[in-house]
Amino acid sequence: MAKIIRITDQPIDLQELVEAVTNERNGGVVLFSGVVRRWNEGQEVHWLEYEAYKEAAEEAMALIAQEVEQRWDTRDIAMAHRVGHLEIGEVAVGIAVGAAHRTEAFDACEFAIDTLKATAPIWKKESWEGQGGQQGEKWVENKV
Amino acid sequence: MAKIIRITDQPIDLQELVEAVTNERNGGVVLFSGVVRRWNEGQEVHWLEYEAYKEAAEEAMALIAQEVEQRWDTRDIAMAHRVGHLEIGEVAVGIAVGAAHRTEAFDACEFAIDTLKATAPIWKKESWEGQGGQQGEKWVENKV
Amino acid sequence: MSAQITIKLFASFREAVGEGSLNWPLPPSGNLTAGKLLAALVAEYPTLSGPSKAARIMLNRQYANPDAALTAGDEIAFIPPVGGG
Amino acid sequence: MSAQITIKLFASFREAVGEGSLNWPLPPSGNLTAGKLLAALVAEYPTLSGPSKAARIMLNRQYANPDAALTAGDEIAFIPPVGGG
Repeated sequence: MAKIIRITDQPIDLQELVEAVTNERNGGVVLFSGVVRRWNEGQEVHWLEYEAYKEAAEEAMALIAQEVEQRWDTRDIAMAHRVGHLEIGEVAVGIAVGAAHRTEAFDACEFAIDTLKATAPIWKKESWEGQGGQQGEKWVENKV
Repeated sequence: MAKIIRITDQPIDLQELVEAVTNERNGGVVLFSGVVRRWNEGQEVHWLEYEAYKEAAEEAMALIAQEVEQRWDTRDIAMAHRVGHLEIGEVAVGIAVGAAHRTEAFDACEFAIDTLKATAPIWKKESWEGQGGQQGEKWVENKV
Repeated sequence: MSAQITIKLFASFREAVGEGSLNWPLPPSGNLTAGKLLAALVAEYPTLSGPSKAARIMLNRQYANPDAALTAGDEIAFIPPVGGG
Repeated sequence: MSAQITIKLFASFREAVGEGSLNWPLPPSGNLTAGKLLAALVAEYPTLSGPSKAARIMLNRQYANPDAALTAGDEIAFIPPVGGG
Protein backbone atom coordinates (compact mmCIF):
# COMPACT_ATOMS: atom_id res chain seq x y z
CA MET A 1 0.00 0.00 0.00
CA ALA A 2 1.33 3.38 -1.03
CA LYS A 3 1.94 6.14 1.51
CA ILE A 4 0.01 8.80 -0.42
CA ILE A 5 -2.27 8.56 -3.48
CA ARG A 6 -4.10 11.76 -4.19
CA ILE A 7 -5.94 13.67 -6.92
CA THR A 8 -6.35 17.20 -5.62
CA ASP A 9 -7.37 20.71 -6.65
CA GLN A 10 -4.90 22.16 -4.13
CA PRO A 11 -1.19 22.99 -4.69
CA ILE A 12 1.02 19.90 -4.31
CA ASP A 13 3.24 19.82 -1.23
CA LEU A 14 6.45 18.16 -2.50
CA GLN A 15 8.05 18.22 0.96
CA GLU A 16 5.14 16.15 2.27
CA LEU A 17 5.66 13.54 -0.48
CA VAL A 18 9.40 13.29 0.23
CA GLU A 19 8.92 13.02 3.98
CA ALA A 20 6.28 10.30 3.55
CA VAL A 21 8.88 7.97 1.97
CA THR A 22 11.97 8.97 3.99
CA ASN A 23 12.77 6.55 6.78
CA GLU A 24 15.62 4.52 8.25
CA ARG A 25 15.20 1.67 5.73
CA ASN A 26 15.70 3.84 2.67
CA GLY A 27 19.17 5.00 1.65
CA GLY A 28 17.80 6.74 -1.43
CA VAL A 29 14.74 8.89 -2.05
CA VAL A 30 13.91 10.19 -5.54
CA LEU A 31 11.27 12.82 -6.24
CA PHE A 32 9.85 13.73 -9.63
CA SER A 33 8.04 17.04 -10.00
CA GLY A 34 6.20 17.83 -13.25
CA VAL A 35 5.97 21.55 -13.88
CA VAL A 36 3.90 23.63 -16.34
CA ARG A 37 6.28 25.03 -19.00
CA ARG A 38 5.80 28.35 -20.76
CA TRP A 39 6.86 27.03 -24.16
CA ASN A 40 5.58 23.82 -25.70
CA GLU A 41 6.51 22.87 -29.27
CA GLY A 42 6.99 26.48 -30.34
CA GLN A 43 3.77 27.79 -28.85
CA GLU A 44 3.41 29.92 -25.75
CA VAL A 45 1.20 28.39 -23.08
CA HIS A 46 -1.15 30.71 -21.18
CA TRP A 47 -2.49 28.20 -18.71
CA LEU A 48 -3.46 24.53 -18.37
CA GLU A 49 -6.63 22.98 -17.11
CA TYR A 50 -6.39 19.39 -15.81
CA GLU A 51 -9.42 17.14 -15.55
CA ALA A 52 -9.46 13.68 -13.95
CA TYR A 53 -11.73 10.69 -13.59
CA LYS A 54 -10.81 10.95 -9.94
CA GLU A 55 -11.68 7.55 -8.49
CA ALA A 56 -10.33 5.67 -11.52
CA ALA A 57 -7.15 7.77 -11.60
CA GLU A 58 -6.51 6.96 -7.94
CA GLU A 59 -7.07 3.27 -8.75
CA ALA A 60 -4.57 3.53 -11.62
CA MET A 61 -2.06 5.09 -9.21
CA ALA A 62 -2.68 2.29 -6.70
CA LEU A 63 -1.91 -0.25 -9.45
CA ILE A 64 1.37 1.56 -10.13
CA ALA A 65 2.23 1.35 -6.42
CA GLN A 66 1.49 -2.40 -6.50
CA GLU A 67 3.81 -2.95 -9.44
CA VAL A 68 6.54 -0.83 -7.84
CA GLU A 69 6.29 -2.99 -4.73
CA GLN A 70 6.56 -6.20 -6.76
CA ARG A 71 9.48 -5.04 -8.88
CA TRP A 72 11.52 -2.93 -6.44
CA ASP A 73 10.44 -4.30 -3.07
CA THR A 74 9.32 -1.00 -1.56
CA ARG A 75 5.96 0.32 -0.40
CA ASP A 76 7.42 3.77 0.09
CA ILE A 77 5.80 5.62 -2.78
CA ALA A 78 3.80 8.84 -2.59
CA MET A 79 1.92 10.24 -5.61
CA ALA A 80 -0.16 13.37 -6.05
CA HIS A 81 -1.70 14.87 -9.20
CA ARG A 82 -3.35 18.24 -9.34
CA VAL A 83 -6.54 19.08 -11.24
CA GLY A 84 -8.18 22.38 -12.19
CA HIS A 85 -6.56 25.57 -13.44
CA LEU A 86 -2.72 25.72 -13.37
CA GLU A 87 -0.46 28.63 -14.19
CA ILE A 88 3.02 28.52 -15.72
CA GLY A 89 5.62 27.19 -13.26
CA GLU A 90 3.11 25.39 -11.06
CA VAL A 91 3.53 21.72 -10.14
CA ALA A 92 1.06 19.37 -11.88
CA VAL A 93 2.32 16.07 -10.49
CA GLY A 94 4.69 14.87 -7.77
CA ILE A 95 5.96 11.32 -7.20
CA ALA A 96 8.40 10.35 -4.45
CA VAL A 97 9.91 6.87 -4.02
CA GLY A 98 12.16 5.63 -1.24
CA ALA A 99 14.21 2.43 -1.55
CA ALA A 100 17.16 0.77 0.11
CA HIS A 101 19.53 1.83 -2.69
CA ARG A 102 19.48 4.75 -5.07
CA THR A 103 19.30 2.84 -8.38
CA GLU A 104 16.03 1.23 -7.32
CA ALA A 105 14.61 4.58 -6.24
CA PHE A 106 15.51 6.20 -9.60
CA ASP A 107 14.15 3.28 -11.65
CA ALA A 108 10.93 2.95 -9.67
CA CYS A 109 10.23 6.70 -9.75
CA GLU A 110 10.78 6.93 -13.51
CA PHE A 111 8.61 3.84 -14.05
CA ALA A 112 5.87 5.40 -11.93
CA ILE A 113 5.69 8.70 -13.83
CA ASP A 114 5.98 6.96 -17.23
CA THR A 115 3.13 4.60 -16.33
CA LEU A 116 0.99 7.34 -14.80
CA LYS A 117 1.29 9.36 -18.01
CA ALA A 118 0.29 6.33 -20.09
CA THR A 119 -2.56 4.94 -17.98
CA ALA A 120 -4.10 7.39 -15.52
CA PRO A 121 -7.41 8.84 -16.80
CA ILE A 122 -6.33 12.47 -16.60
CA TRP A 123 -6.66 15.07 -19.35
CA LYS A 124 -4.97 18.39 -20.03
CA LYS A 125 -6.43 21.36 -21.89
CA GLU A 126 -3.91 23.94 -23.03
CA SER A 127 -4.56 27.59 -23.80
CA TRP A 128 -1.91 28.43 -26.39
CA GLU A 129 -0.70 31.31 -28.54
CA GLY A 130 1.33 30.84 -31.75
CA GLN A 131 4.24 32.92 -33.00
CA GLY A 132 1.91 34.77 -35.37
CA GLY A 133 -0.52 35.73 -32.62
CA GLN A 134 -3.15 33.07 -33.34
CA GLN A 135 -4.67 31.61 -30.17
CA GLY A 136 -6.73 28.65 -29.11
CA GLU A 137 -7.47 25.91 -26.62
CA LYS A 138 -6.84 22.23 -27.19
CA TRP A 139 -6.74 18.90 -25.42
CA VAL A 140 -3.12 17.73 -25.37
CA GLU A 141 -2.35 13.99 -25.59
CA ASN A 142 0.72 12.39 -24.06
CA LYS A 143 3.08 10.84 -26.57
CA VAL A 144 3.08 7.08 -26.22
CA MET B 1 27.03 27.75 -13.41
CA ALA B 2 25.03 25.72 -10.94
CA LYS B 3 22.29 27.27 -8.81
CA ILE B 4 23.58 25.89 -5.52
CA ILE B 5 26.85 24.12 -4.60
CA ARG B 6 27.32 23.68 -0.90
CA ILE B 7 29.20 21.67 1.70
CA THR B 8 27.50 22.43 5.00
CA ASP B 9 27.33 21.32 8.63
CA GLN B 10 23.67 22.33 8.77
CA PRO B 11 20.61 20.18 7.89
CA ILE B 12 19.95 20.12 4.14
CA ASP B 13 16.84 21.98 2.99
CA LEU B 14 15.53 19.81 0.13
CA GLN B 15 12.72 22.23 -0.65
CA GLU B 16 15.30 24.96 -1.28
CA LEU B 17 17.16 22.72 -3.75
CA VAL B 18 13.97 21.86 -5.65
CA GLU B 19 12.81 25.47 -5.81
CA ALA B 20 16.21 26.61 -7.08
CA VAL B 21 15.79 24.52 -10.25
CA THR B 22 12.03 24.91 -10.78
CA ASN B 23 11.14 27.50 -13.41
CA GLU B 24 9.04 27.99 -16.54
CA ARG B 25 11.66 26.37 -18.82
CA ASN B 26 11.73 23.05 -16.98
CA GLY B 27 8.94 20.54 -17.45
CA GLY B 28 10.68 18.03 -15.17
CA VAL B 29 12.53 18.36 -11.87
CA VAL B 30 14.18 15.35 -10.22
CA LEU B 31 15.52 15.37 -6.66
CA PHE B 32 17.77 12.75 -5.11
CA SER B 33 18.03 12.61 -1.33
CA GLY B 34 20.61 10.32 0.30
CA VAL B 35 19.54 9.22 3.76
CA VAL B 36 21.42 7.53 6.63
CA ARG B 37 20.14 3.94 6.91
CA ARG B 38 19.94 2.01 10.17
CA TRP B 39 21.13 -1.27 8.62
CA ASN B 40 24.14 -1.59 6.37
CA GLU B 41 25.35 -5.01 5.24
CA GLY B 42 23.94 -6.77 8.28
CA GLN B 43 25.34 -4.34 10.82
CA GLU B 44 23.39 -1.77 12.80
CA VAL B 45 24.60 1.79 12.30
CA HIS B 46 24.69 4.06 15.36
CA TRP B 47 25.70 7.24 13.61
CA LEU B 48 27.82 8.57 10.74
CA GLU B 49 30.45 11.26 10.70
CA TYR B 50 31.13 12.91 7.34
CA GLU B 51 34.35 14.79 6.65
CA ALA B 52 35.10 16.83 3.52
CA TYR B 53 37.99 18.57 1.83
CA LYS B 54 35.54 21.41 1.54
CA GLU B 55 36.98 23.64 -1.18
CA ALA B 56 38.02 20.69 -3.36
CA ALA B 57 34.65 18.96 -2.88
CA GLU B 58 32.87 22.10 -4.01
CA GLU B 59 35.16 22.23 -7.07
CA ALA B 60 34.35 18.58 -7.83
CA MET B 61 30.64 19.47 -7.61
CA ALA B 62 31.17 22.43 -9.95
CA LEU B 63 32.80 20.07 -12.47
CA ILE B 64 29.76 17.82 -12.27
CA ALA B 65 27.52 20.83 -12.98
CA GLN B 66 29.67 21.69 -16.00
CA GLU B 67 29.35 18.20 -17.41
CA VAL B 68 25.60 18.17 -16.78
CA GLU B 69 25.31 21.42 -18.71
CA GLN B 70 27.29 20.02 -21.65
CA ARG B 71 25.44 16.71 -21.80
CA TRP B 72 21.87 17.72 -20.89
CA ASP B 73 21.79 21.42 -21.78
CA THR B 74 20.68 22.68 -18.36
CA ARG B 75 22.30 24.88 -15.73
CA ASP B 76 19.52 24.14 -13.31
CA ILE B 77 21.30 21.92 -10.83
CA ALA B 78 21.50 22.37 -7.06
CA MET B 79 23.76 20.22 -4.88
CA ALA B 80 24.33 20.14 -1.14
CA HIS B 81 26.33 17.69 0.99
CA ARG B 82 26.32 17.67 4.75
CA VAL B 83 29.36 17.15 6.97
CA GLY B 84 29.75 16.40 10.67
CA HIS B 85 27.70 14.09 12.86
CA LEU B 86 24.55 12.56 11.31
CA GLU B 87 21.91 10.41 12.94
CA ILE B 88 19.85 7.62 11.36
CA GLY B 89 17.24 8.99 8.95
CA GLU B 90 19.01 12.30 8.36
CA VAL B 91 19.77 13.56 4.86
CA ALA B 92 23.47 13.41 3.90
CA VAL B 93 23.21 14.69 0.35
CA GLY B 94 20.61 16.36 -1.87
CA ILE B 95 20.81 16.94 -5.63
CA ALA B 96 18.03 18.57 -7.68
CA VAL B 97 18.08 18.92 -11.48
CA GLY B 98 15.56 20.71 -13.68
CA ALA B 99 15.37 20.12 -17.44
CA ALA B 100 12.96 20.67 -20.31
CA HIS B 101 11.87 17.02 -20.30
CA ARG B 102 11.76 14.42 -17.59
CA THR B 103 14.13 11.84 -19.10
CA GLU B 104 16.94 14.40 -19.13
CA ALA B 105 16.23 15.40 -15.53
CA PHE B 106 16.32 11.74 -14.36
CA ASP B 107 19.50 10.94 -16.31
CA ALA B 108 21.35 14.10 -15.24
CA CYS B 109 20.42 13.68 -11.57
CA GLU B 110 21.54 10.04 -11.50
CA PHE B 111 24.77 10.95 -13.28
CA ALA B 112 25.39 13.72 -10.74
CA ILE B 113 25.00 11.54 -7.64
CA ASP B 114 26.99 8.66 -9.21
CA THR B 115 29.84 11.03 -10.10
CA LEU B 116 29.74 12.83 -6.75
CA LYS B 117 30.10 9.48 -4.96
CA ALA B 118 33.05 8.54 -7.16
CA THR B 119 34.96 11.82 -7.23
CA ALA B 120 34.08 14.26 -4.42
CA PRO B 121 36.70 14.22 -1.63
CA ILE B 122 34.28 13.37 1.15
CA TRP B 123 34.68 10.59 3.71
CA LYS B 124 32.28 8.72 5.96
CA LYS B 125 33.03 7.16 9.33
CA GLU B 126 30.47 4.68 10.56
CA SER B 127 29.84 3.64 14.14
CA TRP B 128 28.52 0.09 13.85
CA GLU B 129 27.32 -2.80 15.95
CA GLY B 130 27.31 -6.43 14.76
CA GLN B 131 24.66 -9.10 15.38
CA GLY B 132 26.81 -10.58 18.16
CA GLY B 133 27.16 -7.26 19.98
CA GLN B 134 30.66 -6.39 18.77
CA GLN B 135 31.10 -2.68 18.03
CA GLY B 136 33.49 -0.38 16.25
CA GLU B 137 34.09 2.58 14.03
CA LYS B 138 35.35 2.42 10.46
CA TRP B 139 35.84 4.53 7.37
CA VAL B 140 33.42 3.29 4.72
CA GLU B 141 34.43 3.41 1.06
CA ASN B 142 31.97 3.78 -1.79
CA LYS B 143 31.81 0.83 -4.12
CA VAL B 144 33.17 1.78 -7.51
CA MET C 1 -37.75 2.02 -12.87
CA SER C 2 -35.75 0.35 -15.68
CA ALA C 3 -32.22 -1.02 -15.21
CA GLN C 4 -29.55 1.53 -16.11
CA ILE C 5 -25.88 2.02 -16.85
CA THR C 6 -24.01 5.16 -15.77
CA ILE C 7 -21.82 6.63 -18.51
CA LYS C 8 -19.05 8.97 -17.29
CA LEU C 9 -17.81 11.53 -19.81
CA PHE C 10 -14.54 13.45 -19.68
CA ALA C 11 -12.54 15.98 -21.67
CA SER C 12 -13.49 15.96 -25.40
CA PHE C 13 -16.30 13.45 -24.74
CA ARG C 14 -17.78 15.62 -22.00
CA GLU C 15 -17.64 18.68 -24.25
CA ALA C 16 -19.23 16.87 -27.21
CA VAL C 17 -22.12 15.54 -25.13
CA GLY C 18 -22.47 18.62 -22.96
CA GLU C 19 -22.74 16.52 -19.78
CA GLY C 20 -20.26 14.82 -17.44
CA SER C 21 -22.55 11.85 -16.83
CA LEU C 22 -25.45 10.08 -18.56
CA ASN C 23 -27.87 7.42 -17.42
CA TRP C 24 -28.40 4.86 -20.18
CA PRO C 25 -31.14 2.24 -20.12
CA LEU C 26 -30.25 -1.41 -20.55
CA PRO C 27 -32.13 -2.95 -23.51
CA PRO C 28 -35.05 -5.24 -22.56
CA SER C 29 -32.96 -8.26 -23.60
CA GLY C 30 -30.35 -7.26 -21.04
CA ASN C 31 -27.64 -7.99 -23.63
CA LEU C 32 -25.25 -5.08 -24.03
CA THR C 33 -21.50 -4.86 -24.41
CA ALA C 34 -19.21 -1.89 -23.89
CA GLY C 35 -18.49 -1.68 -27.61
CA LYS C 36 -22.18 -1.71 -28.54
CA LEU C 37 -22.93 0.98 -25.98
CA LEU C 38 -20.19 3.17 -27.47
CA ALA C 39 -21.67 2.70 -30.96
CA ALA C 40 -25.13 3.65 -29.66
CA LEU C 41 -23.68 6.73 -27.94
CA VAL C 42 -21.95 7.83 -31.15
CA ALA C 43 -25.23 7.37 -33.07
CA GLU C 44 -26.88 9.72 -30.56
CA TYR C 45 -23.99 12.25 -30.55
CA PRO C 46 -22.38 12.16 -34.03
CA THR C 47 -19.62 14.60 -33.04
CA LEU C 48 -18.19 11.73 -30.95
CA SER C 49 -17.54 9.75 -34.11
CA GLY C 50 -13.94 10.94 -34.57
CA PRO C 51 -12.84 10.91 -30.90
CA SER C 52 -14.46 7.51 -30.31
CA LYS C 53 -11.92 5.79 -32.55
CA ALA C 54 -9.03 6.51 -30.16
CA ALA C 55 -11.01 5.95 -26.96
CA ARG C 56 -10.30 3.22 -24.45
CA ILE C 57 -12.97 1.77 -22.17
CA MET C 58 -13.11 1.70 -18.38
CA LEU C 59 -15.72 -0.51 -16.78
CA ASN C 60 -16.23 0.10 -13.07
CA ARG C 61 -12.99 2.12 -13.06
CA GLN C 62 -10.76 -0.51 -14.66
CA TYR C 63 -9.65 -0.80 -18.27
CA ALA C 64 -11.85 -3.27 -20.17
CA ASN C 65 -12.38 -4.61 -23.70
CA PRO C 66 -15.20 -3.69 -26.09
CA ASP C 67 -16.75 -7.14 -25.66
CA ALA C 68 -17.15 -6.72 -21.89
CA ALA C 69 -20.77 -7.41 -20.93
CA LEU C 70 -22.63 -4.71 -19.03
CA THR C 71 -25.10 -5.24 -16.22
CA ALA C 72 -27.42 -2.92 -14.33
CA GLY C 73 -25.60 -0.45 -12.10
CA ASP C 74 -22.30 -0.61 -14.01
CA GLU C 75 -20.24 2.56 -14.41
CA ILE C 76 -18.65 2.86 -17.83
CA ALA C 77 -16.34 5.54 -19.20
CA PHE C 78 -14.92 6.12 -22.66
CA ILE C 79 -11.38 7.40 -22.20
CA PRO C 80 -9.97 9.80 -24.81
CA PRO C 81 -6.15 9.77 -25.13
CA VAL C 82 -4.85 10.85 -21.73
CA GLY C 83 -2.62 13.85 -20.97
CA GLY C 84 -1.78 13.64 -17.27
CA GLY C 85 1.59 14.31 -15.69
CA MET D 1 61.98 31.28 5.48
CA SER D 2 62.31 28.27 3.21
CA ALA D 3 59.84 27.48 0.41
CA GLN D 4 57.08 25.15 1.56
CA ILE D 5 54.27 22.89 0.39
CA THR D 6 51.01 22.56 2.34
CA ILE D 7 49.86 18.96 2.80
CA LYS D 8 46.16 18.55 3.63
CA LEU D 9 45.23 15.35 5.46
CA PHE D 10 41.77 13.80 5.73
CA ALA D 11 40.04 10.76 7.21
CA SER D 12 42.45 7.83 7.74
CA PHE D 13 45.43 10.00 6.71
CA ARG D 14 44.50 12.70 9.20
CA GLU D 15 44.12 10.11 11.97
CA ALA D 16 47.44 8.41 11.14
CA VAL D 17 49.39 11.68 11.16
CA GLY D 18 47.43 13.28 14.00
CA GLU D 19 47.12 16.55 12.11
CA GLY D 20 44.81 17.93 9.42
CA SER D 21 47.57 19.90 7.75
CA LEU D 22 51.38 19.84 7.50
CA ASN D 23 53.91 22.31 6.14
CA TRP D 24 56.58 20.46 4.17
CA PRO D 25 59.83 22.08 3.04
CA LEU D 26 60.78 21.93 -0.62
CA PRO D 27 64.23 20.32 -1.06
CA PRO D 28 67.08 22.78 -1.87
CA SER D 29 67.10 21.47 -5.45
CA GLY D 30 63.47 22.52 -5.81
CA ASN D 31 62.77 19.22 -7.58
CA LEU D 32 59.83 17.38 -6.03
CA THR D 33 56.92 15.46 -7.46
CA ALA D 34 53.65 14.51 -5.82
CA GLY D 35 54.63 10.84 -5.81
CA LYS D 36 58.01 11.49 -4.20
CA LEU D 37 56.37 13.65 -1.53
CA LEU D 38 53.95 10.84 -0.73
CA ALA D 39 56.85 8.40 -0.39
CA ALA D 40 58.64 10.81 1.96
CA LEU D 41 55.48 11.25 4.03
CA VAL D 42 55.06 7.47 4.34
CA ALA D 43 58.72 7.18 5.45
CA GLU D 44 57.97 9.71 8.21
CA TYR D 45 54.62 8.11 9.20
CA PRO D 46 54.90 4.35 8.52
CA THR D 47 51.25 3.69 9.47
CA LEU D 48 50.38 5.47 6.19
CA SER D 49 52.07 2.69 4.25
CA GLY D 50 48.90 0.60 3.75
CA PRO D 51 46.42 3.45 3.11
CA SER D 52 48.84 5.22 0.76
CA LYS D 53 48.50 2.44 -1.84
CA ALA D 54 44.86 3.28 -2.54
CA ALA D 55 45.26 7.06 -2.27
CA ARG D 56 44.69 9.48 -5.13
CA ILE D 57 46.39 12.86 -5.35
CA MET D 58 44.86 16.33 -5.47
CA LEU D 59 47.14 19.21 -6.38
CA ASN D 60 45.66 22.63 -5.72
CA ARG D 61 42.25 20.97 -5.33
CA GLN D 62 42.24 19.07 -8.61
CA TYR D 63 43.07 15.44 -9.23
CA ALA D 64 46.67 15.03 -10.43
CA ASN D 65 49.20 12.31 -11.30
CA PRO D 66 52.14 11.16 -9.15
CA ASP D 67 54.60 12.77 -11.57
CA ALA D 68 53.07 16.24 -11.14
CA ALA D 69 55.84 18.72 -10.20
CA LEU D 70 55.40 20.72 -6.99
CA THR D 71 56.33 24.35 -6.49
CA ALA D 72 56.38 26.60 -3.44
CA GLY D 73 52.93 27.43 -2.13
CA ASP D 74 51.22 24.41 -3.65
CA GLU D 75 48.47 22.67 -1.70
CA ILE D 76 48.58 18.90 -2.00
CA ALA D 77 46.23 16.28 -0.58
CA PHE D 78 46.40 12.49 -0.56
CA ILE D 79 42.84 11.26 -0.99
CA PRO D 80 41.91 7.95 0.63
CA PRO D 81 39.02 6.10 -1.09
CA VAL D 82 36.02 8.41 -0.79
CA GLY D 83 32.70 7.69 0.89
CA GLY D 84 30.49 10.68 0.21
CA GLY D 85 26.81 10.65 -0.74
